[in-house]
Amino acid sequence: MRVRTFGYFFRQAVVSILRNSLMSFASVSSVAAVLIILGMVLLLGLNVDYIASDIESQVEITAYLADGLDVKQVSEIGQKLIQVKGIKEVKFVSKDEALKEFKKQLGDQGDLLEGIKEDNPLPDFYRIKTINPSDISEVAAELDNIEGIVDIVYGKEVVDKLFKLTGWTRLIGLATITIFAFVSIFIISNTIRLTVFARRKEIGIMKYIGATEWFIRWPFLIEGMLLGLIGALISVSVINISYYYLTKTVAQSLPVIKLIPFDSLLYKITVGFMAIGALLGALGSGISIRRFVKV
Amino acid sequence: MRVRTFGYFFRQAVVSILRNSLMSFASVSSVAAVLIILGMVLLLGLNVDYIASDIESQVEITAYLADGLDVKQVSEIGQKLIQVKGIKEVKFVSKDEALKEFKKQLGDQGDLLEGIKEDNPLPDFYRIKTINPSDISEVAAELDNIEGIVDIVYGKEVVDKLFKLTGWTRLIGLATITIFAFVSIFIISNTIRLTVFARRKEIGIMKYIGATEWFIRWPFLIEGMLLGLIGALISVSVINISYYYLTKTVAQSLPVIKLIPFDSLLYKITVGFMAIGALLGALGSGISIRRFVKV
Amino acid sequence: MIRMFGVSKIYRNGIKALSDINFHIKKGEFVFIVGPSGAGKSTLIKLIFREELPSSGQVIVAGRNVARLRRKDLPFFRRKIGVVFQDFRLLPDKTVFENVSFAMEVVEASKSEIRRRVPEVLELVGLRGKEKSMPSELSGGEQQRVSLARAIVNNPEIVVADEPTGNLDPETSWDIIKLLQQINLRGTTVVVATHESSIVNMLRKRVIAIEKGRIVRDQQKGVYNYES
Amino acid sequence: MIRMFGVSKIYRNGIKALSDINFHIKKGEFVFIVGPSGAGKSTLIKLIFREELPSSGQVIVAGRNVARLRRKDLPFFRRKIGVVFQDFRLLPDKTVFENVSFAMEVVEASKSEIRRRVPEVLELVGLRGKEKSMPSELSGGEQQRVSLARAIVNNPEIVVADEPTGNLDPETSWDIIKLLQQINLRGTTVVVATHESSIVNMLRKRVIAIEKGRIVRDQQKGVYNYES
Ligand SMILES: Nc1ncnc2c1ncn2[C@@H]1O[C@H](COP(=O)(O)OP(=O)(O)OP(=O)(O)O)[C@@H](O)[C@H]1O
Ligand SMILES: Nc1ncnc2c1ncn2[C@@H]1O[C@H](COP(=O)(O)OP(=O)(O)OP(=O)(O)O)[C@@H](O)[C@H]1O
Ligand SMILES: [Mg+2]
Ligand SMILES: [Mg+2]
Repeated sequence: MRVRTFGYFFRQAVVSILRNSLMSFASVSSVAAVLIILGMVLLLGLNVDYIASDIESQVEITAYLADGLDVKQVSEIGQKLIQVKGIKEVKFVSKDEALKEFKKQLGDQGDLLEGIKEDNPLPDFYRIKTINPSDISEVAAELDNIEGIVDIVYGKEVVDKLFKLTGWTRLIGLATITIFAFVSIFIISNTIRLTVFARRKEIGIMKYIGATEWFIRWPFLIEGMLLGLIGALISVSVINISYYYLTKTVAQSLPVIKLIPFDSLLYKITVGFMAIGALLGALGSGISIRRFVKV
Repeated sequence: MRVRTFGYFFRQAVVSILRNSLMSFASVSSVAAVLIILGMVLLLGLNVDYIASDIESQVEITAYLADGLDVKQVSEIGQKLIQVKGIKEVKFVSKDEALKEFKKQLGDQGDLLEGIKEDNPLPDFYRIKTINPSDISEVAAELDNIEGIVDIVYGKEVVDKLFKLTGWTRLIGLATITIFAFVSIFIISNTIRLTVFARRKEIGIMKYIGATEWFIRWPFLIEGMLLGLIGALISVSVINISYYYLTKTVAQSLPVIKLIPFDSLLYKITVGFMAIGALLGALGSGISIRRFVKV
Repeated sequence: MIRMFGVSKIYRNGIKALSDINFHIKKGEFVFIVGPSGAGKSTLIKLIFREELPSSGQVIVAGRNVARLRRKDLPFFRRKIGVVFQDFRLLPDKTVFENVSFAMEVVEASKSEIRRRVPEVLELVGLRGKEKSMPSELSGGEQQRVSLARAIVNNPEIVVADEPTGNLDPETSWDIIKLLQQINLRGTTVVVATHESSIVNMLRKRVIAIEKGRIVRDQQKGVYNYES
Repeated sequence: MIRMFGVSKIYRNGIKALSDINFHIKKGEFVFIVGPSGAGKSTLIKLIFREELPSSGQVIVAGRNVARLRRKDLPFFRRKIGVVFQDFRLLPDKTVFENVSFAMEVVEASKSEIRRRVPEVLELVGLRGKEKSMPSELSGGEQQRVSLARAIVNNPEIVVADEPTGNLDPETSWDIIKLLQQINLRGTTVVVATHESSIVNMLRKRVIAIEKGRIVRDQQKGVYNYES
C-alpha cells in the first residue's frame, strides 16, 4: 500500500466524520461519557488503595524492654533491631514518654492516671515499623529471641482485621475497576458499532467496485480511532480539571484525607485514556465492520 | 386514535426489533451495561449511607452523676432524662460496670488499672442516645440544668469530625450517583438515538405517505421503550443476583460490615430500573426522532 | 386541481431547477410531464406533494396553497395525493404487503378493509405471490410496482407518478399505464413524469414539456417530441 | 469471456430466479439481455460479477470460475468488470467526483491520473458541473450516469450495465448507448440488460431473451421482441 493511499484513507475518515456530524457527535459524546465514568472509578479506586496503604503503614510493633536496663544496653538492642530483616524504622520511647502518650490517648479520662505518676508502672519500649506492613507477624516472631526484650505487642487482632479490611477494599476496588473497564470497552465498541451499522450498505457497494477488504476497513478503522480519540480527549480534560479542583478542595476542607497528588496522575491518565479511546474506537469499528466486509 | 391502531404500533415495534436484530442487540446490551454500572454505584452509595448512619447512631452522651446518690435519686434523674426532647435511649452504668468496661477498652494495658480496684475513682453515669445523632450538641446543652448531673461528655471533637466525614461521604456519594445517573441517561438516549439515525430515511418516507407525526413516532417510542425495558430487565437480573451473593459473602467473611439486606432493596431497584429503562428508551427515541419527523 | 403561478425553485446549492412555471391541471385530467434528464420533472412533482417548497410563486393543490399549509394539516393534505416515487421509497424493513398496507394503516382503515384491498391492488400491479417478500428481494420493476400499489391503494384524488415505468419492460409498462388510465376514468387526476416516448405518443393526452427548468410546450393530445 | 453452463439460481426464500442457463459471450461482444420484469436479468448480471453465487452450474468469467474464487482474489477479479447497477449504488456520503474517483483510488491510481481521468469521464456522460453535488442532490438520470461513469472510469475488460437508461430520456439514452458502443469498439465486452425496445431494435446486436428464468432466445443481430 502506498503512503499516498494512506493519506487518502485519513482524509476519507475525517471527511466522513464531518459529513455524518450528527452521528459523530452522538458517538463521541458517548465515548467521552463512558470514559469520564471510568476515570472517576479509576481515581476512586487508586485513592482508596493509596489511603489504605497509608493506614497500613501506620501499623507498628511495640517491643517492651526489661526493667532497669542502662542506656548502653538499650542502644545495643536498638542496633540489633535495625539489623533484623524487614524492619524499616525503630524508635525508642522511654517510660515517661509512654505515660504522657497514654494519658493523651485517654483524653478526658486521663486524670484517672494522675495518681500513678510517681510510681510509673509502664516499661520502656521500642516502636518498630516494618518495610512491608503485612510482614508484621513474621518480623515480630524474629524479635522474640533478642535479649532484653520482655514482651512483643502488635495488636494481632486489630492488625489482622485491618489487613482483612484493606484487602477486601482493594479487592472490591480492583473488581469494580475491572468490571467498569470491561463495560466501558463494551459500550464504546457498541456505540462505534452502531455508527457502522448505519452505513453497512456503503460497505457492500465498495466491495462490488473491487475494493479490497483492507481498503474498505482502513477508513473505518481510522474513523473509529479518531472518534475514540476525540471522546478520550474530552474525557481527560473533564477528569483532569475535576480532579484538580477536588484535590484542592479536599486539601483545604478535609486535610485528614490524603488524596493522590494531582501532578503524579495527570500524565498517566491522559496518555492511558487517549490510547484506550483510540484503540477501542478502532477495535469497535474493526470488529463490527468484519461482518459486513466478509462474503 | 383507535385501540386497534395502538395494537398496530405495538406489533410494528416488536417486528422492527426482531428484524433489526443486530442493532437491537447492540442497543439493548449497551443499555443493560450502563444500568448495571448505575446499579453498582447506586448500591455502593446507599450502603455507604447505611453504614455512615450506623456509625453515627453509635454516637452517645455520657452524663456523669454526682457521687453518693441513692437509687431513688438516680432513677429520678433517669425519668427526667427520658422526658427531654430528642432523647431516644437512656442506659444507666454503675461505677463498677464503668471500671470493667474501661479495663476492657484498654485491652493489654488493662492490668495497669489493677491497683485502682479497691478505690474506684470512676463515677456512675447515664449513657444517652439521641433520636437524631446530629442533634447531640443541643440535647447535651439541655441536660446541663438537671440536678444530680455533674458532667456531660460527648467527645465534641470526635463527633464533629465524624459528622464532617459522614457528611462528606454522603455528599460525594450523592454527587457520584447524580453524575452517573445523568451520564447513564445520556448514554442510553444516545444509543437509542443511533438506532434511530440508522433508520432516518424511513421516517421521511412515512411522512410523504401522509402519516401524522404521532403515527410515525409511536412505533419508535414503543420500540425505544421496549429496548430500554429489556436492557433494564437484564441489568436488574445481574444486579439482584450479584447483590444477593455479595451480601451472603460479606455476612460470612466480614460480619463487621453491615450491608443493606438484600430483600429490602430487590423490589425497589427492580421497579425503579424498569421504569428508568422504559422511560429513557422512549425519551431517547422520542427526542432523536423529532429532528427527522419535523419539516 | 393543481395550479402553479410563476413558480421557481432554487435548491440550497444554488441550482435553479425550475423557473417561472405556470399551468393549471383540472380535476380528472391525465397529464404527462416530459423532458430530458435533469430538466426539473421530479422537482415539479415534489412541489405538488410538498416534498419541496417553491422558492417563489404559488403552488395550489386541491384548493390549498402548499406553502401555507400548517404542519398539522400536512399529513391530511398528503393523503389526497398518491405518489409513485422515482426511487420507489419502499420501507426496507417491511414486506411488500406491509408496505402497501402501511398507507391504509395511516388513514386508520379497518383490518377487514386492509385484508380485502391490499391483495386486490397487488393483483392489479401483477405482484400476486410477492406479498411476503422484502423490498431487497424484489427485482427493480417489482419494487416500482409496489410503489405504485401503495400510491393507489387509498383511492386518492390525485395520483402523481415519477417515471412509473422506468424499470419495466414495454408490456408491463403498458399494463401499468392502462391501470393509470382506468383510475383516471374514475375521476382521479393523474400526473405522470415519463421518458417513454412510445407511451406518450400512443395515448395522446395533455403533455407538458420541460427543458432546463422552463415549460417549453403545453399541448392537449400531445406527443413526446415536437419534431417527431 | 463470459460463459455459463447449466446455471440455475434459487434465492434463499425459495424463488427460482434462473434455471439451466447456458451461453458464451466472447471477448469484444456487445450483448443485450432482455425480458419482462422479474424474468431474472439482474440475477444473471449479479452472477457475472459474483454478487450472487449460482445454486448449480458453472459461471466462468475472464477465465475464472466465480464459485472457486478465493476471498482475497475477489476484489481483483471484480476490478476487471465495470458494473452499472440498476439501483445505482452510489456512496451517499461522497460527492459525484469522489464516487467516480473512488473506483480509481481502489486500484491506487496516481493523483494526477485521477485528476485527469475523472472529469473526462464525467464529461462523457454529460455531468460536467455536477462534480461537487452529493448523490441526493441529483436527478434520477444524473445518478444513473454517475453509476455509468464509475463503471467505465478504469477501462475494465468487461462492462455490465443493468438498465443503464431506465431513468433517461430517449436522447440521453442514445448518447449513453453510443458511449457503450465506443467502449465496445475499443475491445471491451459489453453486456446490457434493458427494456428499451427501440434501442435494441436499432442496434441489431446479439440479444439474449429471458423469460421466467429461462433463455427463450439467443439471437445474433436480434430485436427486442420476436413478434415485433
Ligand atoms: N435536492 C437537490 N439539491 C440540489 N439540486 C438538486 C436537487 N434535486 C435535484 N437537483 C438538481 O435539479 C435539477 C432538476 O432535477 P430533477 O430531479 O427535477 O430532474 P428530472 O427532470 O427529474 O430528471 P430525471 O429525468 O433525470 O429524473 C438537476 O440539475 C438536479 O441536479
Ligand atoms: N435477493 C433476492 N431474494 C429473493 N428473491 C429475489 C432476490 N432478487 C430477486 N429475486 C426474485 O428473483 C426474480 C428475478 O429477479 P431479477 O431482479 O433478476 O429480475 P429482473 O429481470 O432484473 O427484473 P426487472 O426488469 O424488474 O429488474 C424475481 O421474481 C425477484 O422477485
Ligand atoms: Mg426525475
Ligand atoms: Mg433487474
